[in-house]
Amino acid sequence: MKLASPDRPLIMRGVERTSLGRFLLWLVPWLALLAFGLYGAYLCLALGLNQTNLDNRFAFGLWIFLDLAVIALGAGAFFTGFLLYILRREELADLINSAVVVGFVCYSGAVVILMIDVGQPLRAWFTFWHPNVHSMLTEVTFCITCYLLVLFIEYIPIVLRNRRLRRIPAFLVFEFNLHKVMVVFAAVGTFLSFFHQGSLGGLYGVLQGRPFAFREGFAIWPTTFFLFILSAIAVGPAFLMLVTRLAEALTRKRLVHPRVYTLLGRISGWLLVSYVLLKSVDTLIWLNRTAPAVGFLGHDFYVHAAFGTWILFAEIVLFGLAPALMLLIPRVRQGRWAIVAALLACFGIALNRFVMTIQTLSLPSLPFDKLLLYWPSWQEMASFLAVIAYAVILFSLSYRYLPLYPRERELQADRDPDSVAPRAASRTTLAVGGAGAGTLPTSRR
Amino acid sequence: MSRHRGKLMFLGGLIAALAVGWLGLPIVLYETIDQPLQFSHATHTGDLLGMDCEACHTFDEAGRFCGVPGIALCATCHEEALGDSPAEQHLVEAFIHPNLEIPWLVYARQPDNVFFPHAAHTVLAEISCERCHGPHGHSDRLRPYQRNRISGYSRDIWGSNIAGIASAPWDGMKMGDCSRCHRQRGIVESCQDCHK
Amino acid sequence: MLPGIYEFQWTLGHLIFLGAFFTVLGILVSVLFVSLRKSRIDLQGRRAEVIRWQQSFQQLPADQRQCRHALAGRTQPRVCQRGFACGECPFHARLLASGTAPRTALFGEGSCPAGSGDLFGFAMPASRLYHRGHTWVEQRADGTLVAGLDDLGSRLIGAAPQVELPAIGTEISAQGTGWQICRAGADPVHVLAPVSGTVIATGGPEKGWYLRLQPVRIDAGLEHLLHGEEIRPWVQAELQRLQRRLSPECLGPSLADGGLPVADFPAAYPGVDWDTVWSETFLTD
Amino acid sequence: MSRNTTHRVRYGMAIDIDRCTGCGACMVACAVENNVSVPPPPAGDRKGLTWIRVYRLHNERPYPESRTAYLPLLCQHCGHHTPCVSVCPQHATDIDPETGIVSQIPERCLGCRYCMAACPYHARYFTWWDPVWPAGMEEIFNPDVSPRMRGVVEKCNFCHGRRQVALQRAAAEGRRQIRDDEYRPACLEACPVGAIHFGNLDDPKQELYDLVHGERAFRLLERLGTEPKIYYLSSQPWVRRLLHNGIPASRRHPDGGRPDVAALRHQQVLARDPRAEERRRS
Repeated sequence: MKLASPDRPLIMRGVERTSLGRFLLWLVPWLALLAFGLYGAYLCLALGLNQTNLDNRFAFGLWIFLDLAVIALGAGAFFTGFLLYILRREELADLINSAVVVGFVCYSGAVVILMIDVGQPLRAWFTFWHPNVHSMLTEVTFCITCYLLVLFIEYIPIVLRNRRLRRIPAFLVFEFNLHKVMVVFAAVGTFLSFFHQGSLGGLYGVLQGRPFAFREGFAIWPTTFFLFILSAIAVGPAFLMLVTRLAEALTRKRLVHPRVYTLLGRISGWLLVSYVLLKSVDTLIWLNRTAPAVGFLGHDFYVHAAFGTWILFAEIVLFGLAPALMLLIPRVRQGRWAIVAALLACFGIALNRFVMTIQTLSLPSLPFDKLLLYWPSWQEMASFLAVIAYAVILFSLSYRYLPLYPRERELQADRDPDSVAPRAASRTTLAVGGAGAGTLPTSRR
Repeated sequence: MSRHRGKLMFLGGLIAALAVGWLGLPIVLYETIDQPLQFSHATHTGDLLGMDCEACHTFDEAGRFCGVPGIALCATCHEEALGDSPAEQHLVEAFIHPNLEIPWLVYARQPDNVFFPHAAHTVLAEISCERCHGPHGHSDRLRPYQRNRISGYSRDIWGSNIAGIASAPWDGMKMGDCSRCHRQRGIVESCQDCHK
Repeated sequence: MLPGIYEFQWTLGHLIFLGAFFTVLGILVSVLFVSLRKSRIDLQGRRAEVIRWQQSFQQLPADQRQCRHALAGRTQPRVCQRGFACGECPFHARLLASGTAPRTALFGEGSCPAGSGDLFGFAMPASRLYHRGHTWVEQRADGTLVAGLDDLGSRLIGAAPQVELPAIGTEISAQGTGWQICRAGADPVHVLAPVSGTVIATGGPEKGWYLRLQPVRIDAGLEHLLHGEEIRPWVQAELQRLQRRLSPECLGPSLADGGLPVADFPAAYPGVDWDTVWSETFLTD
Repeated sequence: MSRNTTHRVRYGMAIDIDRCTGCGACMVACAVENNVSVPPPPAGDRKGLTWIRVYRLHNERPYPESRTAYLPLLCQHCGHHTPCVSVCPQHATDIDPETGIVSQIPERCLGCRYCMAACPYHARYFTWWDPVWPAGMEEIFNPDVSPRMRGVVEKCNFCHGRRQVALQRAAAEGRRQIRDDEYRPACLEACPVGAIHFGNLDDPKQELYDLVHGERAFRLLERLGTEPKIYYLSSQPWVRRLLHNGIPASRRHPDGGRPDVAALRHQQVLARDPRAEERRRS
């Protein structure tokens, strides 16, 4: 018998996983990073936020920026769910499980960081008990909490599909029934995500005191509300593409059918194009109407060398239009450049969140002020690295023990991805027939 | 019997959980401390002396409520024991003669961030003391003081009921209790009306 | 948050916002509750085995889900969508009606001695009915059924397995777990029960591990089993698959010399992921 | 019934920049009055607690044209779409409809600092450290102001504790209203040059009314349309140019159409270089 890993009985049948030793070796640096980050987070919680380089002027910093970016990247979870369960794009069944896990780690990580970021985490429930329904942050808090619950529920069936857990009839049956109603969770998740992604945009869009971020809009929602939703669903699929490609590269295996990438690329491309278009219109309206109405010319926002007009160009053209067009060209989106395009798009969304949070706060608001600068402390960076380590660890564990890519076994059995039918006998050089049994071992009569 | 076993077990568990919550939790949550001295309001306010609340619980010249009176006020009558009650004996020997203030545990002490102007309620709105303090002024003895082990506040703030449901108008002195009365009286509130 | 709590106001904003929140929460909780309740009903109705088979079937590679008629060459390649429940399959019924496929033959009593019915060196007598999970069924004169592991299956499990047969009186259902085989150092393999019935007797190792079953219905429940001319192409396809598993790169010369297959495959091929081979062979997880 | 605990007022301030010497007495008085804790040295310039803070303004010209002025900056108690109040997720800050004072209730505050991001005046402060005072200073705490804990936001509330005490004294005397002279913030009292004026902005009988409607008055970032209730007074052109660009208070352009970008650009050029116009004419 092949010397199997001790955890082999926990791993799905028919798929290859590296040995337990190598897997643990892979986890070690991430666990170390997690421990280091947890120490940083502990310092912030125990000694207070003086451990950070945040201050009265720069009240939001690295954490809020990365939270917004991570939540935008995690949008792939709800959007894939929406496409699969509501719009019935069955191809995406290949990767819905991994999308759920990606969404779960992104959102739970962001929530953990938020809990460190606030000065009084034990009062987090106040927002639920005494909500100010006019605040965008209230909407964000309610929606993200509910959506995290949805993601958790969506994660349950994936966990219960573990080979060992499936043996327990109660788990098997619960997983089966939960999966049958997944469409409800997908719909609720879509509704919630729509609002909190938007509210995260509204968070800054409503700041009348910050003309750089302030936008007019419809009803109570500034235009950033809608732009954040659009950008999140545009880049969510691109991020999933990146994660899956990365997983394929690390495991040296094909995990999803190539047509999934084509579909993700097409969706991402079209949404990105519409986002860039609307973002440009919004920027023009802001520069020519919204900002001048409160006495600012577009020029005023871009006089500082660090935040010159190049950042606007980079955000809209380099990391917006360029990847969008790349993903729209079929040849490009099927080739290797699709990864570059997805990377650019993800970077673009992070840059957008950076501009909305960090740049907004660093531009002086008082007429006699200078540009404000801020550099995160190691505690801030470490806490966030802990989230990344947590994400990698949870994803690795899920990949190893849970059916993250349901078609992996099929694609592995048949290296030719375009054919799922049994391989033609001609490729088996030794046909089975007559009395013999091909290359099967025989003993002399 | 076996058909109903699940239901019975559920019912039993429910009752046990409720008992723990309603009876056990208050014991764990509150510590009970006896007052340093037994004081009978009834003796002072009743037919015998007929003092009113303001005789001891006064306002200063700035309208500030002075709370529980100091030992000097007690000494005006109790320089030496007037009767033969052991409590009075204790007062004279332990506090008046050595001139020590009595470390009273104030049932109605609010958290530090609460600003409660007595004058606005008793003088302007003409609300009786009993409305918030109950028949305390006619009580014969001081009940034990119960302190919340977590917050350190008196149990009277939350009220005697663990669920926080008031059985009498003076049972509970939470923000919601203040606010309910204010709303009934049409008083527009902002946070800083009562918070400092 | 709730009416009566400080700062709750009956304004439109509060009603819309909190209404949406409680609706969402209500939907989540009630859907979760409904699935928990359905799970309980399924467990009580002993549907766990049916659900397990449905899921195992979906997870099988497509070539393991080929229709029996496609294997027999009666039709184009076709993936079964019904978990091999041929009795419920309209396509199967159509083929039977048109005479393209023969009905399940009535078969005589008495088991075949080992070694007879040689098929590629495996003892697979044509007088038996075969389940796709490598079990066979024979009907006895008294109407009871006997079920056992077929020769190919036994050799793939190899020598000296530990077998856990169900206790007498257990009701087993077709495609549910029939019995468990465990080879030292490996995860136990669930062998699918070929037919439904109540276990009335079992046979130990000396008699080759079999179950004697009182069928649920005397006349039915056998349509899904392979028989007659279907057996040969099925075994051939199974051997092809096996061959790919055992030597994926197809290196080395063939020993197509009429030798007999070894009795213990795992011992002969230690480098193979037997766990997977078993799951594919016995259609189980 | 007794809706009129107080009469409706709109408290505001006028601060005379031309009088301010930058002595900082207001900052000290404020800290003492409001039991403001003293952060440890690493706090530096941007992590401190200064409910009122005096900024130094400079015209950035060489001697002899060099000019300096001082700007005491405190919570501006914005009256319209108050940026901080509208964003707080849990009503930890509100604007009192009776007085127009923007309050902050630290016990309700989560410490999310969204209000700080929203405030363009940087008038809100976060308690980065556990509050500490020089030894023995707790003994002389102001009993009318509750000290704050770590991890919450605090800010100027026009010495609201003083108003409560004044109201209490009035109540004891049977009055529902306080007289104008009964309530004055600590910074005003401490100012040695009388640069700070306080009162009801809606009362034409008060001196404040004339000051804020005078030609010397303007408000900081008035163009954002948040209707701050702190007015600044100055006759110095460079101060007025630096702090006030003359854009009308309404956020939108008066005729509702597109803002006149060309006019705005011209104004900005003037603000940066007042002599540009003369040069252009000549």
